[in-house]
Amino acid sequence: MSIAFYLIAALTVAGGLAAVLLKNTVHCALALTVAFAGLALFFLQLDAQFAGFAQILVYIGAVAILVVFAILLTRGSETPKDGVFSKNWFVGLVIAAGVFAVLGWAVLQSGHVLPHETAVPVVTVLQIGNALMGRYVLPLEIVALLLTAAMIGAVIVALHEKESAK
Amino acid sequence: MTPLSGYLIVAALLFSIGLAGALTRRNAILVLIGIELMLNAANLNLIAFWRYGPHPEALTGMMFAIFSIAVAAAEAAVGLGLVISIHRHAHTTDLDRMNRMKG
Amino acid sequence: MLGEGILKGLAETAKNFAGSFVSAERLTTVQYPEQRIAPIEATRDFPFLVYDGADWEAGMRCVACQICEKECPPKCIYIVKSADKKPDAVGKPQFYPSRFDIDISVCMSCQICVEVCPFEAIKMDTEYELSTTDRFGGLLLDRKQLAKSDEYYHRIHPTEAYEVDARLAQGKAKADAKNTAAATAPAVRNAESPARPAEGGA
Amino acid sequence: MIYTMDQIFVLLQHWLMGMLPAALQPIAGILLGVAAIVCLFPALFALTTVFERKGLARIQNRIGPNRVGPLGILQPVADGIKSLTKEDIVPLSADAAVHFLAPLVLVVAVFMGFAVLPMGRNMVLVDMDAGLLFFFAMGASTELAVFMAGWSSRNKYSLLGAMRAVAQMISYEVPLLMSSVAVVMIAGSLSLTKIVEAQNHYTWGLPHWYIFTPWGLAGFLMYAIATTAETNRSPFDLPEGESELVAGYHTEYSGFKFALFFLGEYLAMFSISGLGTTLFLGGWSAPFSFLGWVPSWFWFFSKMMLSIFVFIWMRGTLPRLRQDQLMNFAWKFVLPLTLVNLMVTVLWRFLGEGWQRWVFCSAILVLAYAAMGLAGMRRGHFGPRRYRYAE
Repeated sequence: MSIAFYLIAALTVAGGLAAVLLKNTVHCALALTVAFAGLALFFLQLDAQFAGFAQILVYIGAVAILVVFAILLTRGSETPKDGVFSKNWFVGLVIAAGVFAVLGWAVLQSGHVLPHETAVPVVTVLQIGNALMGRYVLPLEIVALLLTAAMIGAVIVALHEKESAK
Repeated sequence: MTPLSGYLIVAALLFSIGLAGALTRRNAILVLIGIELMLNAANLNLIAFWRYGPHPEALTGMMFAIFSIAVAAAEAAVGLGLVISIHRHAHTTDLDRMNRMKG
Repeated sequence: MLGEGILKGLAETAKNFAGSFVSAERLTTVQYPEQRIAPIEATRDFPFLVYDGADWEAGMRCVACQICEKECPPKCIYIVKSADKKPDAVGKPQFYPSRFDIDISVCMSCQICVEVCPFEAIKMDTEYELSTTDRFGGLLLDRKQLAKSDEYYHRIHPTEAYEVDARLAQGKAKADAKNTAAATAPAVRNAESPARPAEGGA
Repeated sequence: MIYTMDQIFVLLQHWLMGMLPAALQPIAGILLGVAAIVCLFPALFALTTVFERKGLARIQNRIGPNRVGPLGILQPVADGIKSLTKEDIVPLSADAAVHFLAPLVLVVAVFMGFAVLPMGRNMVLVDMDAGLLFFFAMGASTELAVFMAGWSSRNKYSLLGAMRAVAQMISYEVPLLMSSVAVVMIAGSLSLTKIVEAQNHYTWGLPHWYIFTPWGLAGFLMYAIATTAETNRSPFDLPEGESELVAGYHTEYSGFKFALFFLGEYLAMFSISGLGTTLFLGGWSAPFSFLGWVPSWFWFFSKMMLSIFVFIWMRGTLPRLRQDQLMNFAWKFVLPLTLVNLMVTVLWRFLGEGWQRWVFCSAILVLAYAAMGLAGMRRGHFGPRRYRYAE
């Protein structure tokens, strides 16, 4: 548990909290980006360079941008008059707190079986590439198919209705 | 507290924050943001278990995380496409007001 | 072929780039404070007041009729008519502007004042170095700053100035003829009437 | 002697580090490298602005700035003093925090990219195994800064400019990555130092740069197009098209913050030119084997500045595109060609040595280019445009 861990944890949790609590939707999206960046730093701290950079590239470079585009396209940056939280927000909060209690309890209870500091694994991009093209080639193909399907699906869903009616 | 449990606690906290956001916010986009947070918390778990697991050289957890990132990108694209399409149809992104099955 | 136009364009600009180093006549600009291009005859920027003779106050053609003040679209002219009269170029007693200001920060160089002036008193200048350090008073030109001699006008717009001279001479000749006619036959009121059609025809 | 000249900066760093206690040496080494980058590239930026203005002037048969200092070389000093002493205006309705953060995020993200560029033999700040991925991850983060700038200004021109910029950067990021992936496939590494090493061989005194292969040339051209769009340079400078959008996403920025945006734009240009140099032009390797005695950093920087000159040349030549033309060009022309180029790269890898692969690969690329071009021209996407009022 280094100082860096606590700093990154504070940054990530603060970003996550801001992302769900702030009133302005665009601020929420920007806070979400902070949380994503914190997670990328976590990945780097866990010696998963490739995953960390992929996280930045995909989440900050694409997903965050998609979110802000969606917010602006739906005029979501205007704060609604009747509050930003749902009518039954209390139930949601209780469920989330319950989930956290269960998860936290489980982690703390199993503390003694969890491994302590282990040797730093050395993972090169070459190994990841070999794994992707060898053992994980089927999942890779499926993900490729999924992404293509998602792209076509997103285009069709977002196409103007009048055009599709023609 | 072992290093691993620290990461697991943070991941659990993030997951709960995301869940709370997804359950309490009215705006559909913010619900998606909550879901993204939950997915990311799961990724953190995967990477942490890979790092402190018995066989990091097998790359299982890392691969899972990378695939999860790819799937999350697809999910975000389709989810936001749906939100935009619904907004065009119902002129709102407020989930409390989307209470009709019929357009 | 696609991309051909881009290559042609790149070749053209490369030619310009290299050419501007070797041949000075390619350069379209001059080094301003050291080198100046003389303004061409058709240049017009801001109005000035023409005077005849040596004394600007006495020779001022303006009679403070205030037509230009009324016609000016941005209302940058301010005129105060004098209380007394003084003889004009024709010798007829006329009012003169006791104050004539043009705010050249407001002036839009439309030349309408020149077109409406019946006395050929206001003309367009070619002077362009009008920068001052005071943006309020420095750009509000008064009578003295606006007054420029007829010789100056001849120098900057010679062709136009000779036309103006011809018109003025015609007007003066007519006025002289009228004056002499009035002087020779002061008793005969009818003597004026045959002159009328000629005046209208001119 | 040759070795000393080549490694002069590395030796200097080691000498400076040697004066510090051993515990501080690793962090001091990094800090020295960072300081060198943070000083060098803004200085280069200052020089480039005046060279750009002079170059554009020459292209238009003018002389350009020549008043401040000898030949106008001190012009950036005057510009810098002007922008530093200007009033820093924040619009009343702007989102002050985001408005403040946007230029900082942009400049920091752009600076990060330099960390993995090998600027000479042994001259790289961090030799990362996934260096290329890091570079593109940092490049992707700048988009968010642009959005923050445009959105927080609460100005329709800013927002329009930012949306254009983000849409354009996302669209052109795909061909940018695709054309770089071809290099990764041949070099077999994401590490930029390894990519340079892979090109640092000579046959008959000529280098094995990737630009001298069919797929490399095609990849380089598409990389150049994509980088021009990625850095918002003319002819893809719609985000700041001053004829319609005032100044795009930095309309509401003044003084030092505007200077930061300006700096960020040029730094992005440097870093992406440096990456292009590394990927296709052999990085710091000499163009002929007999020129091996010239220091490696000299080659890197001269190649980079040559790329900058081409940027300026294109800016002086080509008119600005329209938004739909820009998007059509990215998705319907550049992207398919990069995909074809990827296939060709695979062929190149597996056809083995010999003249056949040159013929095959070139033929496929030329055919694809001709087919795409002709199809595009027939459908009126490219080619001479006819306007109604001209008929």
